[in-house]
Amino acid sequence: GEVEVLHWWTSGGEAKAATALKGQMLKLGHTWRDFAVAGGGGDSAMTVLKSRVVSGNAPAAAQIKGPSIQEWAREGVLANIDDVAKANNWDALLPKPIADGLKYKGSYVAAPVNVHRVNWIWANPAVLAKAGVKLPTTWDEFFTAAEALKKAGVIPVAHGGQNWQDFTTFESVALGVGGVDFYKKALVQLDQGALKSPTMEKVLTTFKRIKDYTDRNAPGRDWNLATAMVINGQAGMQLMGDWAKGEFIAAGKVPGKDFVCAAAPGTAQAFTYNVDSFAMFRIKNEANVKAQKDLAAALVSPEFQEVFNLNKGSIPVRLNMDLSKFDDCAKLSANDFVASAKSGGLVPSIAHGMAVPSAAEGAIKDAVSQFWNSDRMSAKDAMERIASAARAQ
Amino acid sequence: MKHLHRFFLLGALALFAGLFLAPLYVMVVTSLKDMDQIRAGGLLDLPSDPSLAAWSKAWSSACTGTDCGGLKPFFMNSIAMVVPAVLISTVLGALNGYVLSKWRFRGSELIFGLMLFGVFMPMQVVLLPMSQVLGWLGLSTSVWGLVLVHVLAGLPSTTLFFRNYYVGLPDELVKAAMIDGAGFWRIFWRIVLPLSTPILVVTLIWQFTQIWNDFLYGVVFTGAEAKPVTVGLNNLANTTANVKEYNVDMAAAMIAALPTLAVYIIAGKYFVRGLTAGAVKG
Amino acid sequence: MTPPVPLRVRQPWLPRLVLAPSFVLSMIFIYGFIAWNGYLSLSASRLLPNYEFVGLEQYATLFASERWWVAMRNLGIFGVLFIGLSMGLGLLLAILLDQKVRAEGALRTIFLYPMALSFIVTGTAWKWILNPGLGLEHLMHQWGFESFQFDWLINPDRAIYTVVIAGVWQSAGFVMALFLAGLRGIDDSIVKAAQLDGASLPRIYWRILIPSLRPVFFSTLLVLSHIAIKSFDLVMALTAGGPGFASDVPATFMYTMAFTRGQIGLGAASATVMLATVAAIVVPYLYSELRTRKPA
Amino acid sequence: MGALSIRQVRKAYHSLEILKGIDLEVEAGEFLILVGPSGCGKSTLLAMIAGLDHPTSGSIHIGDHDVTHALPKDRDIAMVFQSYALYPNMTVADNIGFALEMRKVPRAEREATVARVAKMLQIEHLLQRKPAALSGGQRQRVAMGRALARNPKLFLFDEPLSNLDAKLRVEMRAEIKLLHQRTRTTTVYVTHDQVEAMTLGDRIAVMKDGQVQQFGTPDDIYSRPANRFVAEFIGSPAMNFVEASRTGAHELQAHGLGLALTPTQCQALQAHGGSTVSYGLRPEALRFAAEGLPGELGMVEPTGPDTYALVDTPLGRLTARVPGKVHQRVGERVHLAWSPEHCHLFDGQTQQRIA
Amino acid sequence: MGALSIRQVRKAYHSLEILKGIDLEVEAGEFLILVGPSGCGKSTLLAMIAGLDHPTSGSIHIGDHDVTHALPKDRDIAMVFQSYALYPNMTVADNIGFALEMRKVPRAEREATVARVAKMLQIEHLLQRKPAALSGGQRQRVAMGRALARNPKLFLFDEPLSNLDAKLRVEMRAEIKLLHQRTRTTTVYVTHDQVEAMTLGDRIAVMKDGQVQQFGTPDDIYSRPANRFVAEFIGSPAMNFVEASRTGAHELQAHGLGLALTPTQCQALQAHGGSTVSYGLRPEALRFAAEGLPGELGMVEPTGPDTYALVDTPLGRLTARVPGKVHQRVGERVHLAWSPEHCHLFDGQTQQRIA
Ligand SMILES: Nc1ncnc2c1ncn2[C@@H]1O[C@H](COP(=O)(O)OP(=O)(O)OP(=O)(O)O)[C@@H](O)[C@H]1O
Ligand SMILES: Nc1ncnc2c1ncn2[C@@H]1O[C@H](COP(=O)(O)OP(=O)(O)OP(=O)(O)O)[C@@H](O)[C@H]1O
Ligand SMILES: [Mg+2]
Ligand SMILES: [Mg+2]
Repeated sequence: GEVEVLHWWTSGGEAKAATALKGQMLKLGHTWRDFAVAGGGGDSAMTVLKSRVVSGNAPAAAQIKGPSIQEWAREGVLANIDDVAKANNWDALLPKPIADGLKYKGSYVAAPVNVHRVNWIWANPAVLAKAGVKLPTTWDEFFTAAEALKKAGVIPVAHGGQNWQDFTTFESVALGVGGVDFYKKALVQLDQGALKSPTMEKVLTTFKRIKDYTDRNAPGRDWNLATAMVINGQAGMQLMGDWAKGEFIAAGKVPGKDFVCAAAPGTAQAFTYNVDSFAMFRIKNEANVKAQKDLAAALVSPEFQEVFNLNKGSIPVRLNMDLSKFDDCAKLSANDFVASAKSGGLVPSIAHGMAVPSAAEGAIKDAVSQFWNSDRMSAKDAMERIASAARAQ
Repeated sequence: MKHLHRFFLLGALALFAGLFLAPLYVMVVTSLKDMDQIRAGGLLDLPSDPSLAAWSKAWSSACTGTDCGGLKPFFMNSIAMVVPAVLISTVLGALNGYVLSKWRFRGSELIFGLMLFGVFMPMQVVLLPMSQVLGWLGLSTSVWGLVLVHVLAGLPSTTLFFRNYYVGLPDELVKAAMIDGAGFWRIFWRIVLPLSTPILVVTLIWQFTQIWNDFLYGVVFTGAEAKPVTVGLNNLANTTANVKEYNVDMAAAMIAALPTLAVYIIAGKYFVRGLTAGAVKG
Repeated sequence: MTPPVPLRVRQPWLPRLVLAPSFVLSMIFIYGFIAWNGYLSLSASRLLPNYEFVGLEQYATLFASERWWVAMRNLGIFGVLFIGLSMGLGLLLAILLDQKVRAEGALRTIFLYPMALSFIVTGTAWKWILNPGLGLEHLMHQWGFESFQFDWLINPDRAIYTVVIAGVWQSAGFVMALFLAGLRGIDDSIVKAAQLDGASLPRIYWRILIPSLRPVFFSTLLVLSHIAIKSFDLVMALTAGGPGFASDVPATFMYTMAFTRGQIGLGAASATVMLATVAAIVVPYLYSELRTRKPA
Repeated sequence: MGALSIRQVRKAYHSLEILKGIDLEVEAGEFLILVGPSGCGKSTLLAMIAGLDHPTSGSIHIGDHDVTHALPKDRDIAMVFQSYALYPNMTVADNIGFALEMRKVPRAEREATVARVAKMLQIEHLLQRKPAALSGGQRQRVAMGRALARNPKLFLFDEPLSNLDAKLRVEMRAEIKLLHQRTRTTTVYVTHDQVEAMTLGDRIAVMKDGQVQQFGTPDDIYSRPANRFVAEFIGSPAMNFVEASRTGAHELQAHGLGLALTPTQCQALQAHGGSTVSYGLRPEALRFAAEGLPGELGMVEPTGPDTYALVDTPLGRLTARVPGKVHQRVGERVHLAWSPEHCHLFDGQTQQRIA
Repeated sequence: MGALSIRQVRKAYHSLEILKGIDLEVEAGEFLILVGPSGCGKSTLLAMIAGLDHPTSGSIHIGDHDVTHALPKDRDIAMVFQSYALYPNMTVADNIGFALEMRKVPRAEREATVARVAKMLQIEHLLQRKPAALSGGQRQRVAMGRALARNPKLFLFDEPLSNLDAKLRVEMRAEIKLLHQRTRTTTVYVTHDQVEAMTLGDRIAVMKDGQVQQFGTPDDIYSRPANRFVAEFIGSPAMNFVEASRTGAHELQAHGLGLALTPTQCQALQAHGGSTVSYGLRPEALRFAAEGLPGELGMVEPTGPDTYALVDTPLGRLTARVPGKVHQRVGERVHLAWSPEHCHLFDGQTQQRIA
């Protein structure tokens, strides 16, 4: 059969990962129709997907994650893949919060491929050494380090001024400054009290302080270019999810030596996850359905999980995998994943569409981004806006 | 005195020409540089070691997603789509203009007005309904679906162009031909069409640039195999390894722009002439 | 005796038949879709169209949305500046070119070529030129003007003006072509008459030629205003509505809501408002146009 | 039964009535002139004869056929337009042959006809040119050639000479006349130039506001105009009019001066009611004399063979057409004389001819 | 020293010589007509007088000033263009007042002038209209008004009447003439209509191919044309020519028939060389007679006051202008007679007038 897969994995590390998947499917005797739509963190891809679904011509699988899976499922366009899940024992293999995210009304409709940790900080050790600082673990340390880096004449924080990147940074700050419970209350449950609390104000103030340590050319910059700034020593640190590692690796850098990683300041006990998954769409052709199921199975298979995550920088979504081929960052991530799952520190990433429905997410993202970019808006104003944005449905 | 005048005139024109050319210049120059020189800055510097490497990479080997075929396949898709779309929309526009100017009937002006409003439709509005319709027709993701979309989107403007031009052709020509015994089609074919060269040029150029440059319809209404060059360019430019290859991006952009640029450079004269001949009323 | 002339009435059906396909298609394409969109704007559609009727709720949300008003304000700023500057520059270029310049053909092509390029193509170059760290500002710094500042692209209050610059760059040449065509269409003897009446060249342009271009002004205004209202790829390629949503315009707002936010109902509502705006401008024009062009 | 009968033809656009019941009978071989001021409906009537438009009511017959609703191509007519309407994209030869081609005449025969027509009009050397490369007079000839190639039942001309300069107009007028004398095809010719009307027509229909004012031979129209409009419209310089009032059954007075009348005129006047009369005198009826109506010479326009003299008299400004030259100077006192039989009388109210 | 002198003016575009040395002297207050066929360079000469173009060589003087290279605005000239060249964006009042405004005439004075001119031309009710809303004749008047407002040294008219229909042309012609009689402004008037030339001009310059053929009063031009071209160009219908050969010192023969001459003509002929002579007769010189040159009546063109008769004679086809009507029918035998003093003789080679 033939699988048409809509995704926006077009950049270096991602593309390699996608190629790995393609290889697997070809091995199973299926045809792979690559439907990559680059740009805008999947915005264009969503447009295409919608029109394809409306025209009754959905692709077999599309890169969809988080609450969006339920939203799509609610529209009645996703296929039930319980049989694949049962055969491969997904319930046992996947952590519960993640497995729940892939189900609609108790049935699997999507297959996960990886777990990203979003609350990371990346740094170039050579640059840090030059400025005489070490990788910060609290926000106070972070700002001290940033000040030192600035003195040393490098850009302290590499940032790409796109609204999702602003939002990613915000989320890490919220988790680090406010703690897990605050994060859950404010950014998962959208509790108005939490959103208007003094904690929130402190989060916002801290968040805005970071901007002083970014460069003026940030607006519109892609995240991987920001990463490249760390790689080539133009910048010291970057707050970014673990996909950034893929860029370091692709550039031939060695973790621990050429670059270092740590949980974002103040978030060592917590883990904001971003699970990439493929939602399976209802399609008609029998052979293609077969291929689709094979794709779902393949996505969760240990071989693919290993190859893929090695390339992508994330960790396998399967528990209990052999991580010997993975690097230190990944191992740290995997440990924290298990630990925080137990401690309750495992939280969905709001910036990556894992926590709240897309409308609310978008509205909050707008408010955060506006605050980041405006020189006139006070933290209080921003708080009000975010709170009212959270009411959007 | 007179020379001073002339001097300022030419100076102003040269200045504007420079400003207008700047983006193109940047694109061309950058596409010929290597990455080292680009990183060194100097936006306006000439390439120290001009090479077409970036061009050939953009054309045939740059990667997007899992494909590494460069822009070439996209380019071919565009051609396959542009040619029928331009021809069909132009022919229909010419026929509509002919009827609306020379064979008016009760209500034809109203029809013209209704059609004309389509010129002003924001294109995003039609994305979803169009998908639905294409789905019903079984044309979604095929080149023909996209051709249909472009024909529909272009029809109001082509009709407007031809109608305004034909209004300026003397009615007596049609009357004389009627008396000579020619009918509707023969008058069109033998008399009206041969007189349409200026407006044909304008319409063809206009439609060609519109359709060739379209991105939104191209990305939305095509499947994996039929994506036009703008989509290819977008994917390519937004696909980045750890180092953004500006030279390849610019080369790709130039390749995507080449056909329309060529058309304007070669036929720009006729475009302006055609505008003078009747597309603008004034 | 010649055979009797066949008594056939005119064939009113043929022209109608020829027009019919285009007419039917446009009716579906334009008005069918407008209706469909209008209906969606009254529905609860989110990720995909659905037909649950919610009345004017989406409009209430729309008008309560700050982002929408930013978009509208931006459209205002952009519209006025873009139209004004394009017309001004286009007219200036047309007048300069009208002075029997030798290189007219080449210059015309130079001014016209931006029309040929899509912003998907030139957006990259523009972003680069406008980016303070890479483009013009950087260049000026390299040339020793350290204090030169041009950071509009990243300044939320200024970002929309960069869109204006790029828009003018793209459209001014076309406006020039329209005006040039208009100028060339004016009877030569009018200029001669004005010379005899004692008017200097600038005065001839100011008092006679430019006012005579009134009809061209109107058609140009119409073309430009619809470009302004529809401008989408310009904004997308240059700022994507950013920083934040500081340079959003209604077209990008609609797109974002309907396609990336899963709020199709809201997007449809904004599209309806856009269409109403367009109609408010265009319908009176079309009406007068079609009235005055009655067969003489 | 005539070659062309127009019966009670009316035409209205929306509520506006352009033609208000036209009746005309044209005999086979006749040359009919339609003349009248701009906007009076001449072209509209011609379009209806050609089948390019259709009457609101009434009927049109060509020969024995009612063609009121027939298509232009089925009427077997040829038409020459004011703007010539030459097909700019075709050569002269193709222009002339187009109608034959449309009627599926074999190529050889077509070429022979084109050659014959071109010879007749002396445009053989132009056959391969495009209309844009022709002078006005040449274009006019091609337009005629296009009509002649067909040998139709009916020729229609819509002001074919009005775009030509004075000199050429005179030449082409003679050519059209000769052509008609040769072919004797029934012809309807529209003009608003009264000299053309007079010189070309076998009969003339003078129109005004969608109505035929007078339909008769040129001599009728010139010598016995049916009403004041016709009298004024035909003739250049135009007829002089003096508004007179009746002072007796057959006496007329204007500005205190009595106006002489012939006995026939007196009778006609007597038989007629009305209190005011327009007293008309053509310029050529006036001559300079030693005594008569006194006046002052206001302006002199020598045209060569004649001179127009404008004389300010107690009766108003009168134009006289004097053979040869005028030797008096502007401002001089002169006397005008005329014989009463040359005057025309029209009712002051109805404007209809009295005598 | 005249009001306008044109001295040895030549004009060439690239290698093409359009004007080949023009010499004209115009007196103050004179009405000069430039007449000639299309393309002979009339407009070019006018443009050079106006300063819109400059001669290749030669000079132009207005009054005492050499203005050959002066700017148009410094020449104090007003011009009426063939296309009228009204400013489409301005009202009639603004059109008329524009030149004054450019010359910084105070507003009140300007308005008074506009009102005066409008009154003179009877266009007061049109002052607030735009040119697009005027009829042809009204536009023509506005164009004149624009010129009149200025009270310039020199008026130039470039075929101002050629766009009008016959009727209006006659009226406007009279108005222009009256105007000139009133203002006495030196005027140069271009036309290719010979009736206009004859009726309007104090003096006429007949041009052909960039050269002045004859420069004289209308009477000169009509009665004593300097060469065959002038004789043929002026007069409608055109002069009849018979190609004759000399059979003796003062005897002419054509087609075997002897042609009668007056003693003066004989003398002139005798003094002249050359073997062939063009023998010209104006149509009005010919009359029907009981005997004379026999011929067959080929065509009759009644114009009202006169009739043109085309007669095929052994000398070729001759046109006669007959007062009133012609009673003979086409095809009938007629005889033409004329008195020898009405004939014109031109050299067969050089085409110059002999007598
Ligand atoms: N399609 C139409 N709709 C409305 N009115 C019309 C139409 N065609 C002609 N008319 C009007 O009919 C009247 C007669 O027009 P027509 O063209 O027959 O005049 P004409 O006698 O040929 O004048 P001219 O000498 O100027 O050619 C005019 O007043 C004109 O405005
Ligand atoms: N700018 C120019 N370049 C070349 N030739 C020209 C130019 N202007 C005029 N001519 C030529 O000069 C000749 C005289 O032109 P001009 O306009 O003076 O003629 P005219 O006597 O006014 O004719 P008309 O009666 O048609 O107006 C024509 O043959 C014309 O083609
Ligand atoms: Mg007419
Ligand atoms: Mg001229």
